[in-house]
Amino acid sequence: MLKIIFFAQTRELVDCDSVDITFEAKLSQLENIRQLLVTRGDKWDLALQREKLLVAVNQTMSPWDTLINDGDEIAFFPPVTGG
Amino acid sequence: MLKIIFFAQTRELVDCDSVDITFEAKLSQLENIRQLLVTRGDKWDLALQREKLLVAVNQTMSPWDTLINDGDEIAFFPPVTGG
Amino acid sequence: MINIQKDDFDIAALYQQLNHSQLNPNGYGAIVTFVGKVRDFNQQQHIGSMTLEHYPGMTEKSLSDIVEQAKARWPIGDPIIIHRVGELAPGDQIVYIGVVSAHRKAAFEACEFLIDYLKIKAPFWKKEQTENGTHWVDAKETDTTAATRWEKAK
Amino acid sequence: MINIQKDDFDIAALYQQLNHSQLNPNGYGAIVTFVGKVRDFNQQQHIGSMTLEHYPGMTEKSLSDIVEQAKARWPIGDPIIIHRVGELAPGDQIVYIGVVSAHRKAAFEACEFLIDYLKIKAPFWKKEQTENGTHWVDAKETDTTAATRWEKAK
Repeated sequence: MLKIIFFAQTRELVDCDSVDITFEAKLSQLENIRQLLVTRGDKWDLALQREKLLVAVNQTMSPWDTLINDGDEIAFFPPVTGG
Repeated sequence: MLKIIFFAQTRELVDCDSVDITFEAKLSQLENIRQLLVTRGDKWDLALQREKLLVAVNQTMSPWDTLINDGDEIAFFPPVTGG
Repeated sequence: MINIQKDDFDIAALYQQLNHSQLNPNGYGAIVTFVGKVRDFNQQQHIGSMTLEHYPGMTEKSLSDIVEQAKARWPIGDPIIIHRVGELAPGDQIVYIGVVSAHRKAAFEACEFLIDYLKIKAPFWKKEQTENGTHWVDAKETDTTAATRWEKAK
Repeated sequence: MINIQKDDFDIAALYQQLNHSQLNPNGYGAIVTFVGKVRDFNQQQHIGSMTLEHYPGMTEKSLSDIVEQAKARWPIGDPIIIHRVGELAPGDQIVYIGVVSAHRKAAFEACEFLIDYLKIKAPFWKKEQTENGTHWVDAKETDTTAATRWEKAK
């Protein structure tokens, strides 16, 4: 199982806090997961455009070529604006 | 009249807080004043060596070529160490 | 110490803690603190209030990581980072960063490093309520520039 | 505000004053403060106590001048500088510098500029009482270097 979480604009656009998806070998790359989520609808497609989208794997910001394993927690969110 | 003040090591070496000296035309350069004070004795000579000695004219740190006028307040002291 | 909290913080209590929690309190002659507050204007718009969202767990992890980087780079004691979340009003305190060191240059640099990296690495997001409606705050190019400067300076 | 005083200072009260004495308090999102304290060791010697002497009148004048330079160079509010004189013990606070600005970079730079210039321009002198006797503290080359950096950065 992969736990997918969304924050800020991204969360509001997909209107969803998190989804669990079953891990499969074909999801071993972040980009595959993004493409799977994008098929959920126009809002998902819009929210998950790679431009201005950040991703954290297991709570660490990660590049798009990061390999994914079963059990990982993956979060999508816009550039951060704290401080 | 010129008011001459000493601080920190300089004050301790000459063992004097301040002296008033009569202004004369030949004292119109800082260096002349220093040389006049140096003649007061060995301690004064030691304390007023230009190396590591700073001088303020009317409460502003000033270079040695500053011109002096009657009524000025002149202070001699070592490099500052506050903060 | 790293704390993410809804409540306001007391800079006097944090200063005491920063000074006294160190192994050798009197070895630290320089204390630099940064406080960030909600301004009443941002990009020409009047701010009514602001909501701060974060990613619990990752927030603490990313800040711990930044603190470790700072401690590896400068001879500093244990810093304190407090960041508020939830609803805030103009004038409210948002973030506190306190750093102690034997020398001021290290304290200044480490404190600025911590806030610069927090700004681009820690998962917080601001949403502003203005007279023209509600919107998420855009990330600033200048924040990326500020953090990148530390990479060059290594 | 510039104050030279024998008494200790209360950083919480100064922080309140720094925030509320500005014409537009909520326009300042960044507050940077520096506190310098007496360390218990200096150049391998244990410090028992320290006496701070100054040049009354010139001290205030030189600090006002430094403040004017900082305000001309950075968009900051009115800073606060407090410096103690007289006898101090290890752990005692010596100096406080508080700076507010709309943006953090200006607040950090102006605060560091103020302490760097205070260190080489303001007429204070420290005398340390150590286990090896009493001596005047030597001026540090690094303080001159720190201040010179701001001239280059102009």
